Amino acid sequence: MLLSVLIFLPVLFSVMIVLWPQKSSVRHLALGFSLIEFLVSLVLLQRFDPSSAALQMAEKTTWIERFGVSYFLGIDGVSLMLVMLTTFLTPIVILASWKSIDEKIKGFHAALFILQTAMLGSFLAMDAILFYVFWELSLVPMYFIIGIWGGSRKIYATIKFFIYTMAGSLLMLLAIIFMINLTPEVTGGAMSASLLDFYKLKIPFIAGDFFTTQTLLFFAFALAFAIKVPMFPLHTWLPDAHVEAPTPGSVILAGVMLKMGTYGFLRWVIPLFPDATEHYAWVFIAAGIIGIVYGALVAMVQPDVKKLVAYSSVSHMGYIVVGLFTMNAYGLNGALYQMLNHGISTGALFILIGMLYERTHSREISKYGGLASALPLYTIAFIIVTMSSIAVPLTNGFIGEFLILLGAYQYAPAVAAISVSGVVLGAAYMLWMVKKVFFGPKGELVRAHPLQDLNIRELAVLAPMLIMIFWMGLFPGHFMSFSTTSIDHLIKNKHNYSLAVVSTSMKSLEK
Amino acid sequence: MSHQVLIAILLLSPLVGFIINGIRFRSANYLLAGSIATGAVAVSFACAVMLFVELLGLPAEQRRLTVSFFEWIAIGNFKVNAGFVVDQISSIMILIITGVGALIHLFSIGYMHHDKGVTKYFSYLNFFLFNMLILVLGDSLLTMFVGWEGVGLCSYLLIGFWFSDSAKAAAGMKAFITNRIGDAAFLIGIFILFTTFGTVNLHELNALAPAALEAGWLGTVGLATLMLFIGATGKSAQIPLYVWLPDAMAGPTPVSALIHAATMVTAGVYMIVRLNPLFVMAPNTMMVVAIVGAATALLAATIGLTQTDIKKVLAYSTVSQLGYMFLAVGVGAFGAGMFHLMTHAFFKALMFLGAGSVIHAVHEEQDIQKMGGLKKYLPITHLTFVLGWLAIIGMPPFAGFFSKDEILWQAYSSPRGHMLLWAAGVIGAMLTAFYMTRLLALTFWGKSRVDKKIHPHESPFVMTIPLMVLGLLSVVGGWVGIPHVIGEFLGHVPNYWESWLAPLITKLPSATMTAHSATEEWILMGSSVTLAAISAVAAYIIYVKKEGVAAKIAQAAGPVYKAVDNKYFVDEAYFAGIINPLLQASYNLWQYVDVNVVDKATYKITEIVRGGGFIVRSLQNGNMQQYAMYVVIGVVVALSYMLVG
Amino acid sequence: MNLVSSITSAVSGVSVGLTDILLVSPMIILFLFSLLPLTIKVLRGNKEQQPVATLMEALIGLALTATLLIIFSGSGSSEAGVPTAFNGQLIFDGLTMWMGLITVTIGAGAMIMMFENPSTRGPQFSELIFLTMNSLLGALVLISAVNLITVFIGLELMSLSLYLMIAMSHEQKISKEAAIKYFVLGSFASAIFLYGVSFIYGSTGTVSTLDLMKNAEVLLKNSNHLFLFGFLFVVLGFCFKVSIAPFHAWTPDVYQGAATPVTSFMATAIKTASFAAFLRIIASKGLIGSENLFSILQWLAVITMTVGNVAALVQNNFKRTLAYSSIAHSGYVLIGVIAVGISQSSAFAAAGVVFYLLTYSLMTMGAFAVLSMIEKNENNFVQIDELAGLAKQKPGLALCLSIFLLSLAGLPPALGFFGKLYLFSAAVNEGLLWLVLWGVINSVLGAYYYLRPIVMMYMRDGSCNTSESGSFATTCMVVVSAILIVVLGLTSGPLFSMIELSLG
Amino acid sequence: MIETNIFTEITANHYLILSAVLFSIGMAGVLVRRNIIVLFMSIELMLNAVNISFVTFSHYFGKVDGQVMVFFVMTIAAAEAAVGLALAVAIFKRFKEVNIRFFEHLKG
Amino acid sequence: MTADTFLFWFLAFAIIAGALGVVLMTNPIHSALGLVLTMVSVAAIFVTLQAYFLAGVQLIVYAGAVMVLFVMVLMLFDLKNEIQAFSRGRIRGALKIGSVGILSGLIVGAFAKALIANQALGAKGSLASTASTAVGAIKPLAENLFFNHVFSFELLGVLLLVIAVGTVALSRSKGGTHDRN
Repeated sequence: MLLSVLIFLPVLFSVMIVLWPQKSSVRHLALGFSLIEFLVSLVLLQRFDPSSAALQMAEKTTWIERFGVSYFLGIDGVSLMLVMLTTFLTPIVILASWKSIDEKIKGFHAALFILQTAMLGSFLAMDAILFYVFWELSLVPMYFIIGIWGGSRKIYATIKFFIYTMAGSLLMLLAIIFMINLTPEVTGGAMSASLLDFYKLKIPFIAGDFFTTQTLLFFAFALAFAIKVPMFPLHTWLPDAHVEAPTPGSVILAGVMLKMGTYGFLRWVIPLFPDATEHYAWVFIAAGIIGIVYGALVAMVQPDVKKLVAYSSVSHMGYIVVGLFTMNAYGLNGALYQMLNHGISTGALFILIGMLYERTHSREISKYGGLASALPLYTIAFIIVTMSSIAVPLTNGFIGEFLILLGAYQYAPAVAAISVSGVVLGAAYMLWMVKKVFFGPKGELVRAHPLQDLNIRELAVLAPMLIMIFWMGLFPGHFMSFSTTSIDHLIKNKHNYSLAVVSTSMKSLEK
Repeated sequence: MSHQVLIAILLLSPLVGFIINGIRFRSANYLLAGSIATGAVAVSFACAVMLFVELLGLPAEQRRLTVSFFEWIAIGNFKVNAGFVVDQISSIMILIITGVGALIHLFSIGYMHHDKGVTKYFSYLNFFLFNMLILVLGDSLLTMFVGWEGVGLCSYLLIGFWFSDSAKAAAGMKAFITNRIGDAAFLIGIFILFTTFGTVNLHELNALAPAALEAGWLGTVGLATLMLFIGATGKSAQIPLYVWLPDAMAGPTPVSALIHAATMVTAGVYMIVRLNPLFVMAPNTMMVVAIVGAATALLAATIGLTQTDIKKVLAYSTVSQLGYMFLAVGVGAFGAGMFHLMTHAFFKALMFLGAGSVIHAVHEEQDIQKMGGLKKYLPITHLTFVLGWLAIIGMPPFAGFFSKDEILWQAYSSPRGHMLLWAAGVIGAMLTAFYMTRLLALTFWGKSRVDKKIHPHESPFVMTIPLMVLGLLSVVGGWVGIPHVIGEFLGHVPNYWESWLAPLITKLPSATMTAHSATEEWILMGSSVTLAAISAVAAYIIYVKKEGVAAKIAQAAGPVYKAVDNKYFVDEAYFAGIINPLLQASYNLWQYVDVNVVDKATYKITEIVRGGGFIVRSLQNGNMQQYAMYVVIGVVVALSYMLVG
Repeated sequence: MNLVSSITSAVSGVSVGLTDILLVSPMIILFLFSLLPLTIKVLRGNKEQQPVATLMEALIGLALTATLLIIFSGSGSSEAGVPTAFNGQLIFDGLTMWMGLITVTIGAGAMIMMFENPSTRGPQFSELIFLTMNSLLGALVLISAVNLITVFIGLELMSLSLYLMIAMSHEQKISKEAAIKYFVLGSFASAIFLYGVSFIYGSTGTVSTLDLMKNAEVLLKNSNHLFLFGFLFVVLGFCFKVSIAPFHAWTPDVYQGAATPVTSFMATAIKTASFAAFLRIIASKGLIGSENLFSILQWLAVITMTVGNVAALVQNNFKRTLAYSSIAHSGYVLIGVIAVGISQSSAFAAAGVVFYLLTYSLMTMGAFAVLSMIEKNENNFVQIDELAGLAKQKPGLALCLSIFLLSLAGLPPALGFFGKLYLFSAAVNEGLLWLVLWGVINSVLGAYYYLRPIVMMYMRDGSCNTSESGSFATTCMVVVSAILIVVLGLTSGPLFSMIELSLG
Repeated sequence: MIETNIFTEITANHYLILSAVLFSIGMAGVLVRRNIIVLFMSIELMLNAVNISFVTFSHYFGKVDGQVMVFFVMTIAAAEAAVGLALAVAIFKRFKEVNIRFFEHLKG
Repeated sequence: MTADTFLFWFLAFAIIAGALGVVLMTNPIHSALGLVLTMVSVAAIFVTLQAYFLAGVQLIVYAGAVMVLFVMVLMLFDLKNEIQAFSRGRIRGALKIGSVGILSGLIVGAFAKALIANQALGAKGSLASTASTAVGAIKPLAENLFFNHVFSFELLGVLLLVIAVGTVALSRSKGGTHDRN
């Protein structure tokens, strides 16, 4: 029940927010709700058994019998941390949007909660169709968030975002349908959309022949996830979406939604199509590497802070993809960890940029300068987050990046050698931006606006992020211990993957 | 107190100082901030001394105190603890760092008292020390890397301390990014070592180091060490990554003394000494190290000849001296390298602080052409500066003499040494003597060229005390490592330094150990000292006695002078050859790949689809006969397909 | 004497039993109730009664029809066999029941819209309702007929009523033009259809689908061209009715010209009924051997989806966009119909088609209903740009329209997604992967133009509002449809199983 | 296969081909004539062609249901004519035209 | 050449001629006259096929009622020779005529092939020899109509009612709420 509560509580919240009579207290209400949701997720964390690779707290109810579609939720080490990330970021986002979102507040918070449901659902769904439902559902609120509360080119950006993502995921739908039609051979007659039954499928694979079932299915899934991640060269929706999205949208988009793509690789692509994954890993690693270098290079010449961070996301997500497809313990653990890191540090960057935008209404780098003397606290926060983003040790970013690079080195030294250039380029574009924005003589915007340093609310927004940056950098074990068992299990059984099911309250759970 | 607690206090004390000062960063109370920071470092120094004493009390093989606070990363076989080790090498390092650090902190109280950001300054400084201590104490490559990057970060912050000046902020950025290039290679080195040996623990790595020399041009260990060395070139400002260090002089002068002379920049040397069993097995890497070191020593020294900024001269001198250290470790003289590291820390810190004192006195003027004749205004500074000068040009019995001489001798006599390396070292020494004398002469001696409005004055005690202490150290610092020949001569004075480090230094496994006689050593020693002295005297004549000669020489040298004066146009070459093309390429990538290819492709698809839409619309022309025609054509095609298909 | 005997013999020969009457009772009721408002009008001396009363009478009639349909149809899953009436001219199986229910329900929705739309309300409302109900009667016949000539008569009853309904719009010119276009092309297609029927008759000697399918396999194997052509003509005749490209060309023009409620009626109820008859022909197992026929249909499906979506992409007239969208959806349904045709056990695919038609009808009806509320007067053609600002003026309505459009785009968890899921599953099950792939690609195109109105409503400033005249009933209908789309979406499993069971 | 003289031996084929020709002429009429009334006439031609083929088949099989169909077709044809002409009248009232080139407002 | 043969050829000629007249005459009245010729000839063709009842109906319904309707409407519109009787566009025209031609070719081919290939169905080539007496009689027709197709027959009644109501409503519709205001 806990997982269902976790997923559907936000729906209830969003309904309540819409029905709430008082407009002035909607924000407080939403913040309270999101904190409640976070508390629920803490209960989940407490009940989770990190020593087991099994699917825990599973719930399964038949939904569409004819297709074997069930309402099947479960959590394991792979999804737990992403769930936590989602619930962690939401209150922060609400608090961060306190001032910046000043119209249609109800609608905004309702959309945010629906989005939360969709994201949690995608992380927890263990049924292909259920997963797809949540996956696609997540597009809608984000579409509105960008489209309604976004910047000047919001419509272009939001449609691009929507169409790109949908184009990818529809192919995945086709693949899912195809796989459902394959399942009778392992279930003994009935169709099933359960991921566990999918895992049992032995899908034929012939190395070198592109038109074999497994390869095609692999690419159908992978395309959907690759667009979401987004991997080079499917990334162009991201800068536009980020630039136009309002701060909370950017944070959630970068923080959680991109992770849905990488999570998809981890949960679906790698275990379902092990042969194809192995055989075509180089394609994705190559794309990942190109993403790392390309994202960094392009970030270097961006005139807009937000676009710069967006391209840095492309670069960072490239690392994650490389880590995933190295298929060794370091790469996978690092990738999973980097998902969290990126969620926090890029999220924090977007929040910071949002705060700046609230003050000056511009994101053009060249118009800033000397901000450090005007906003010292802000500058400190920004630099800490920058350090996390460029993976300075003792911040979270380092752990993930290091492990990924280590994994990449073990996959092929050349991969690590090229990827490591991201370390340099990352520092280059971030520090270049920091220098232009914060240092030097005061720029025209800084002179033109009487700037207030961070207030209590903003400090409250940033503090958890900053704490997490150091906590995760100093004690990665506290976080990784939840996922290592699951990832070891995946690596050990990658050609024969299956998940045991541990259920707290289930009677009807088969196997 | 057990050593665990001592190490903890040693590490945490600067961190606490950092946090306290960091929280109250807005305060302008320089005395409080300075006291907190200096006190924190003093505590650390006390711990360092106690640890050193504890080590002394142990038998030579057991001089290794370890502590592990917690497990940091543990994934698969990759296990790294927050573990620290105090042994012969690191104990010396922590003594230098905390000792010199404490003095520089003290000096800063005076130097920075007028600055509004003084609290922030001290917090950075403490934070730097914390990271530096992690670097030297870390028991694995990864913990070392933490400090390695951490000091880079602090360096970045402190160079850009006066960030309102764009050039200074840019200097910080340049330092960080250049360092990052090295760090990236360092990471690769770590990966190679881990993949080969399955550990990143320094102790274990050294124990696992292959017993035989690596065959072939560049083996695994060779590659790994080479990568680590590239990391070191970044941190320790060697060719080709030395360019950041002169720019780093944008930071406050004590920072230059602490970070860019005494401690951080020597980290590369320290790292190589730490991993000497591995480096020894990779002769080719060693050769590269030695050549790079020698070349850097020469190159930087020549540039130093023409610089007019007091700090820039010192900076190039630092680069040059670091070159000596790498020359030393490159020829296998790890002890000598460490030795020079220490003495250099003393005299270079001294000279930087002295320079700071001068700058302070002449109201932030750094151009030596606008100084001169300061001797009478700044007697203490002058005196201590002279001590430093004597040390750096290698006059016996000052500290620099012993360490530099050891290096030159090893460069000549070591199995991995070479006549040319020695020659480079000696020429470097001559050049050093020349430009250092020039610096001294133009600053303190001769006629005053100081602006009339400025009335130079001696610095307060808080600044001169560190100068005096360091001056003393510059004199006596070298006496712990008196070469055997001199030791014999003086009556069995042992080389404490060598014996202290011996357990951790791997002997060069060389069959062709040529015997060198003591006479040979005496001759070489004498010649290098003589040459340096002549060079110094020449400089004295040119810059004090015969003013105007310098200009004539410069004119005569023409393009050579111009090249040297412009630092061989290295920065410009980097900009023209790497940075600008990269930026241009990035811009083109963005414009061509993103905008013109990927997005265009997307638009093209949209265009095609929309074009299809317009075609369909034009077919839908409203004429019902047209529609009927479609029906008929559809029927005909379908029927035909039915027949033939 | 002679006369009497002949009559009795005729009566005994007719053998019209009570069962027959009961089975067709929904149709009878429908017809009788269609007469009610008209009779009242005549009795009142040619004065319109209150439109509400007319509407109520019609709705009661439809409700009764639906009830009777549920009671008497589809009970044939027992061993007694599928109930047929009138010497096997009509069949009342699960397909009849479900398609009939969809048609009747959606027809009711269309009537509610007619009640309030400016181009249909007012005088002659009772005649319009009369025509609508008889069109529905024709649709019911079409759905249940298994004799090609009965099919034809049902088709004509349905279509002729429709031509008149279109022409009766208060709009002056455009609607007349639409009617005449539809009429000419419809009759043209009818003639082709009929010619096909005659071919079939000529090659098999019967026009009863049940009978002719027994011979179909042999005829196909011998590739009897007369039969093939005849069959193709019949199939293409249906393709015309359900607007499969290239027989779709009438659709956008007629949909645009007709009054919005009538358009929605055409796009949903009529299309559903036509597809039902189409399905019935295709589903008779006789055609499995005809690969050419199915490859033709596959190509048609591809062309239809593409043409519909691509043309909708560049449209700015909202109604026309919906018309093209309806063409595209016909293409999707055709995929399912093909799956039914080539499948050995067609219930699964057929259920997919039925379910899809249900979802499609609900969504399209909803979208048209919102459009109908926005129309200011009978001459108003709403452009997509004009929707700007609707979300501000009428947030609920905008939300409902968004739900309809997102559902049309196939976004979960709305009903449209599940419709597509079932349909595509059935097709994948039959190995029609490339066709589904094409459908999927087209869904992306579709998403683009379905999003445009949403963009306008929510993200652009404007002053779009509903017309001032009352629109309570339509509002109710819109809300109910929206709720159904969400709720049925989440509970579609049992519904689908129920449909499949009753078709099996 | 019996060798026959196609001019003297009138077979079902003759009738069917006649119907085909008539049908085609009607179809061509629909495609090319612009007068709406003539368009309707052309449709009537098509329906007549259908009738001929039905009757021929009916005769050919010796069964009457073909003729029943013709009966239905005729009735519906008449009904169609009625509706068509009513529509024609309606449209003539508004457009004052019966040439279909004036009915091209709906397009695109 | 027997009388039957001659009659067929004569009627066929009349039918085609009438049809061509409908399509080719630019004056609608001439077209209508062509249509009359065709309809009457078709009625006669029915006679040769022994469908006497249908021949009668054809005459009454088509040649009588429908034609009168057509002519009445034509008179109502008061149409003269038309200027643009045929659709424009050479390519389009060629396409139209071409596709219709191919279609008729296909259909004729199908007829030719099917009837020859399907001897097995028990049919013979000659009409005269297969003429069944039952086909011509009205009783079996009526029985078939009222036994098997009674539902369709009733439905036709509904259809005619709908047509009647609908056309009346259409002709009475004023059209346009704006008109009334």
